[in-house]
Amino acid sequence: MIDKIARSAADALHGIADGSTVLIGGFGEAGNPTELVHALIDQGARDLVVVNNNAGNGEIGLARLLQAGRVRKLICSFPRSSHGHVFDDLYRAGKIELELVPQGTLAERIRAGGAGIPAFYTPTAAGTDLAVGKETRTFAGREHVLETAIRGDVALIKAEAADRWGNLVYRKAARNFGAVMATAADTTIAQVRRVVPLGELDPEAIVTPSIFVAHVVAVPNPVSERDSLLALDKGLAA
Amino acid sequence: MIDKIARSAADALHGIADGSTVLIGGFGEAGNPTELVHALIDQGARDLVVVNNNAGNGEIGLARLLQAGRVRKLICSFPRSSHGHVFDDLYRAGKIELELVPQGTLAERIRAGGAGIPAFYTPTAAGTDLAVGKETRTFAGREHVLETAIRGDVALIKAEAADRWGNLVYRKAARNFGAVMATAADTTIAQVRRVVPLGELDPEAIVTPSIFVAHVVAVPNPVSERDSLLALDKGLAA
Amino acid sequence: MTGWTLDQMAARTAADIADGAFVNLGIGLPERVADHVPAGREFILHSENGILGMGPRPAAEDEDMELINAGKKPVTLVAGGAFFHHADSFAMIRGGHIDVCILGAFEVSCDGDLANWSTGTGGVPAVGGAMDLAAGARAVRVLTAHTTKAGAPKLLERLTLPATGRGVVDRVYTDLAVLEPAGDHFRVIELAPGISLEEVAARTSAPVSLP
Amino acid sequence: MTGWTLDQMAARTAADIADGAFVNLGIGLPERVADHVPAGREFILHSENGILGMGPRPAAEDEDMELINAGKKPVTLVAGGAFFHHADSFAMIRGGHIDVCILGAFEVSCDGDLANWSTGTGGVPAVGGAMDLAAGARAVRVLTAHTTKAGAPKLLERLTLPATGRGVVDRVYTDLAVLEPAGDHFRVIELAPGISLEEVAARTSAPVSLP
Repeated sequence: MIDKIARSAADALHGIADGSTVLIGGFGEAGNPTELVHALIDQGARDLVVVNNNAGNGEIGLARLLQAGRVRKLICSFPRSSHGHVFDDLYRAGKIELELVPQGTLAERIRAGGAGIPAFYTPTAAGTDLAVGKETRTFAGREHVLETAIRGDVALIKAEAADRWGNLVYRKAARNFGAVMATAADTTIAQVRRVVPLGELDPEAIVTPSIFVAHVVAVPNPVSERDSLLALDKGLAA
Repeated sequence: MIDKIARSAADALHGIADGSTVLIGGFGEAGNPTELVHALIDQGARDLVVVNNNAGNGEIGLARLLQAGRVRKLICSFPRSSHGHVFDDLYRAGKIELELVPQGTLAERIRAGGAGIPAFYTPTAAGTDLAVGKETRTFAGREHVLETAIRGDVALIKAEAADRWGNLVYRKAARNFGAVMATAADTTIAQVRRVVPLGELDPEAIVTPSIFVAHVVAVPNPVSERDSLLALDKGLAA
Repeated sequence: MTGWTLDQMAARTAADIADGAFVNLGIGLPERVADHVPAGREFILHSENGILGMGPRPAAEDEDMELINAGKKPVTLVAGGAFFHHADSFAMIRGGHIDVCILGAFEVSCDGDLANWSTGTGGVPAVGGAMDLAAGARAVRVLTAHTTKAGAPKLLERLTLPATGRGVVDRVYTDLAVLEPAGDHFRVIELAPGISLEEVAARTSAPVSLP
Repeated sequence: MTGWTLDQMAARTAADIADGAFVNLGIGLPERVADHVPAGREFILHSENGILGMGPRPAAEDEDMELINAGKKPVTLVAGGAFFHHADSFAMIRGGHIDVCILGAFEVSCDGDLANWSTGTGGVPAVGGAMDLAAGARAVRVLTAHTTKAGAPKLLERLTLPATGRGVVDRVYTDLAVLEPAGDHFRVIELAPGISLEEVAARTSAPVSLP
């Protein structure tokens, strides 16, 4: 019987190798698989390449993974935030490599990785510093940039609910990068608030079909990043 | 107030020019916008380029449009069917141009057209007759074919329900090409069984957001292609 | 000489598919693999037209022409199934997410080339999703009679018909044997009961050998 | 010299947006355009992170950190709204489906180049969705103070900062005027009440002229 519900995050993350590329879902706090990232810290893999829209916030989740010195390179669109001191410090100290990618190009490169498209042309960034050194080509009189697919060894994402096959639904704007990243990794691991019986998810409303998901970890009450940042602010002010 | 519900199919299709490229949704009978295609026949546009997975069945819908001599060229993946005599006759008589495209490449070219991607590389068809004359390039040791986007002046699709903004949901496997084509035309026209009040469609389950739809035509009881084919068979047998 | 029946061929094919595999079955004989899922295993069937978790044909009164398979025949959806559009469906195929596809074939060459879309003899050409599956599925397997009805070999040194894909087939299931394209020959993995290597060789237009 | 207030600038920007338009509003001042939708019109707001039909900020007790805008602030969804993932969201942007985006700017040149992502002075670079919007929205408009706080012109003959996009801006709304990049100069479409062309010219580092 197919059953992708893992006994623990540790079980699900077992075997992630040093040097892996890890896709991490989320935009701001929404869709951030904080508990899986903490389990990745415990798991111990080093020298990681991380793909995320941002660069972590405060000192939980991705920020904590960075703080632990596990990330060699970050591929993201917006590594600045009000609580971005962990990444800022590493970057200024030259301790982390940054590949800055326009947000839509980042999403599309990941989508291409999942869809078997090795490369595509996009008008985004043509004529800008972010296209320097990239191959360009004119279509219909307009310059386009050749961009290549991004794939992960692992994707860590957060969804709302899953069944034992690994079908996923998300909640509101928490769908963001997770639903794309789920398609583009050798092993996709989803933390979910609820595990539901097979057949309960509406087949018309499933966002990530089972084929994309390897392991599901139930995290009924994930940490609130906002609360964590408020606590951090209070601590800093104290 | 935004209200995309057209008074009639004729109203919605007004102004389609001769020579237009028309994307027509559907796979087999599912998702076939038969009533809109009939309205296109009444509308009168000629010299059309039609994009559809198939080439029409029996003598309704796309087959009838072909029979009426309105289509200069068909772009499709599978122009053979048990009731495909209309296309067969035109093709054998040299009266219609055919561009044969692998089904997934067809879907992806349309998706690219809607997503602002002018061209992409795919492994599909590499080394086959369908890649002859196409640019190829090797990625990770494997040959890929460069494919270009397809866009339509108009897309005619069938969905299950719509609201006045033009949000669409489909039913079962009727989603197929329609949901992709909706994104890739200057003017997308959807026939739907039901028009529902704004806010009634679940925002988590909307497949085609309003941004892609120009006009909605209510067709509560669309013709059954299967019934039409059975009638045709009886007529032929009689 | 008898070899395996069609159902035995389908069962032999199914036996090589792992529990939980995502499987795409071509139209015709390959569809029969769904009737032979080994006890204790679950396969999840994918259909190109936007279905994952496809179930068997419904009773006549439950037929729904908006729930059809790639061959445009009515099917059902099992619990856990999902619907999606064509671009997403072929992203699954092209992106290497389908574990196994079982296809029919006109010809297979010993270097793994597959011909199953065009008989090259005029008429209306049609390709459908064959090339996408050949290029994208993680394992492309062929289920076919060993020879044509006229007795001509379908397993060849080189294709004579237009290719669907090059170097893509990793296993062939026929009424006589299970074989693997091995470059310059077919490696015979298993012979049907009562079938000799010589009988297979006589009906194959490429060298065959036991591993 | 006074010119338009921030709210008047936002209202003037909103006045040029058609009923039913799909609109993306940049973070900061552009967000204020949503407060000035002309009577009788509906705009549908798009947010890069997967929302169409974004509504205003919720009451504090209704804030939901899974319903946030591109600036990561809590928002609401209006009736008719929909959620989708990031690749679909940017397909809308890149594919030319957003009718209008209103962006802030560090600099705009008279040939329509936009700089709004990098001050080029070290620190952590960040681009977000700015380049995608600049390249993909059907109309890219800029809403900004006419000069920096220090009084330096933001409307220039040539950008001094790294570009977000080239030749993309079709209209600029400032506290002093509404202007259009016209190649070798800015065409002044409208002057704020009490503002003269000379005053605009004095604060613009490119030729300006009335149409």
